[in-house]
Amino acid sequence: MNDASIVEAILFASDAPLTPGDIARADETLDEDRVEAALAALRADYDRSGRAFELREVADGVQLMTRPEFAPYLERFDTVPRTSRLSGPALEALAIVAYRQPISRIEVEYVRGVNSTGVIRTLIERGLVEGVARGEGVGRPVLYGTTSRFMEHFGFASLEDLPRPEDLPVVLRESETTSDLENEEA
Amino acid sequence: MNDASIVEAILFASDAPLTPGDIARADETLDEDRVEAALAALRADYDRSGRAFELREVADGVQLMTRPEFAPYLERFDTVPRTSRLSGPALEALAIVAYRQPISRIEVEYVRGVNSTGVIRTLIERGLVEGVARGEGVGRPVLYGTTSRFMEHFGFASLEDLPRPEDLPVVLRESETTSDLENEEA
Amino acid sequence: MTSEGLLVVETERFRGPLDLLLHLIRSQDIDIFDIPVARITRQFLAAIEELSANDVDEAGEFLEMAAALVRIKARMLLPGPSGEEDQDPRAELVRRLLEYEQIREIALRLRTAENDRGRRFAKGFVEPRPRTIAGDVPLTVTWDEVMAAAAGVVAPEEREREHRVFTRPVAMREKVDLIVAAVTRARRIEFDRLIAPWKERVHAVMTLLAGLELGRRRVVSLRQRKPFSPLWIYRGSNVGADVSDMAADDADAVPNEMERDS
Repeated sequence: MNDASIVEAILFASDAPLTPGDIARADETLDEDRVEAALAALRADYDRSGRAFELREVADGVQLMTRPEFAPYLERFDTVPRTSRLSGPALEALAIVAYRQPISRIEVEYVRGVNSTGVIRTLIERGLVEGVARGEGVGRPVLYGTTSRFMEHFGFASLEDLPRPEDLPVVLRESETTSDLENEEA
Repeated sequence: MNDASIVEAILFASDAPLTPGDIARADETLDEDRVEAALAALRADYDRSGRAFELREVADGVQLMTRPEFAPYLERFDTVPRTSRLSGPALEALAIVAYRQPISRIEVEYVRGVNSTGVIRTLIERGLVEGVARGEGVGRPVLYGTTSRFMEHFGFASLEDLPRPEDLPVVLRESETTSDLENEEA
Repeated sequence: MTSEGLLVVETERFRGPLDLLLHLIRSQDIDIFDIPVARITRQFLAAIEELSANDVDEAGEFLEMAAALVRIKARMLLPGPSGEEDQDPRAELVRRLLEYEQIREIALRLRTAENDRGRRFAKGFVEPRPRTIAGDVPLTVTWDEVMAAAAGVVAPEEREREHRVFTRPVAMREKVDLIVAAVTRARRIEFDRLIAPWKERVHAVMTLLAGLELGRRRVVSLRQRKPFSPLWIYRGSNVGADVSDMAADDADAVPNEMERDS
């Protein structure tokens, strides 16, 4: 049984991204370097043999996924699970959490200018955002951050894949006004 | 886009077995005969190139599955844990269960202020926490307590041995909020 | 003025007050670092008049922004109280608008990434395998770590209870009448007493807006000794004036002399 076959079996039996470290747990003889080498061999093999799926780097791991050109065939199949798109407000709140994490609900609301209790609840229910810490101040509010499911949802390999603030028209400031804000809300 | 690739994409992404008739609905150019031919081609291809998966006939059609000889790797992959350490949230939940046992999941969540389903599952899987009783109230929730493994690991002879330093938060010393909480949750 | 009057804004289209403000600024090619506050405030107020009464929560958020705009406008008219005020009163609003604009841009890019990801499908069927309990695994957690986590637990009572403030639409008319009645009864009344019966911020906002407009018409005069000291509303010289037009089009009632700040 060669490394590539074992790695392929593990990838094939998983519906979520796996890191090389995860995959190495499948056999004593494997380590991260050997898994990396096997992944490179599989990637080349899938490309050469024209498989309908490919190896994608997602959420700090790798996952088998169909190539995008098959989407028109798959979209019409009831047995093919689809993930639903996020609403505009949910995307907006998620963008704020992604760039300013860890961040409290009140701060998200200040950036958006609107109540965000509902959209944050939706993001938590969908596993895209979670409480990661407690803030300072009255009641030690829950601070939110993004999950690895967040990266999976957008197909990002790592947080580096997020659009960088310096590529955008204006620069996001650091979250230095937190304490002012809490005074204001108190 | 050849027939075999389209059929492979559909089989890969489908969460249930498909008959050749089902698959043929993917494209106007396909019919059952062409799907059968594509399936035969894929089967031969997987055998020749030594893929870790195969096309298998099941009750309701065909499905892609890992070959049986890889089962030991999958099993080992499942049972070897990712880490021997506990995350911060898991440690917090463990402290709450240890000092407030027997305690329901809802109460743990009330004290932590965040959903705790996942961390409690982790603690159960690690053998540190277990269901020890059923509580009062709707649905008679499972009450959790620490296990003998917990006692052994931390070197306690009995629960009386748990240190209760001065600075232990009050909320971990008493468990009088149970009834209030149940009214509130109802 | 006429061209501004033709600016038709459907508030339902906007995600909130910042979105609406950005639209007003960007659609008129206004320099965001030099916002003509009086003109934008007037347009903003005109736009939110259309807010349906069903969206009361949303209305509250738009009203808060309206009050913030009015405050900025007032601070631009008045000289700084003790000379320490050298910052442009618009600075924080500009910063928020730019930040919000950037978030909107990022959200668009996330949408693109989501669409791309939606064209790729992961393995649909994964063979069920028995989950074995990982109980035999060595654990490297120490009791010190557990105690450190215990020390960080916060009693729920200390935490702020999340509560939602319910607002209902508050008519400007109601607040105009309230103020006029109060200064007819007595020579002066403290602003805080006028808003004391209600908890919702929208009442304070509407009372302030009504007070500012009545002040412009000299029905009342507003006095405050220094910033953050109590605000008093005094009977004005025009206290008997007809104010029945105020409920309908307060948006147009913004005084002309305030144009100078633009």
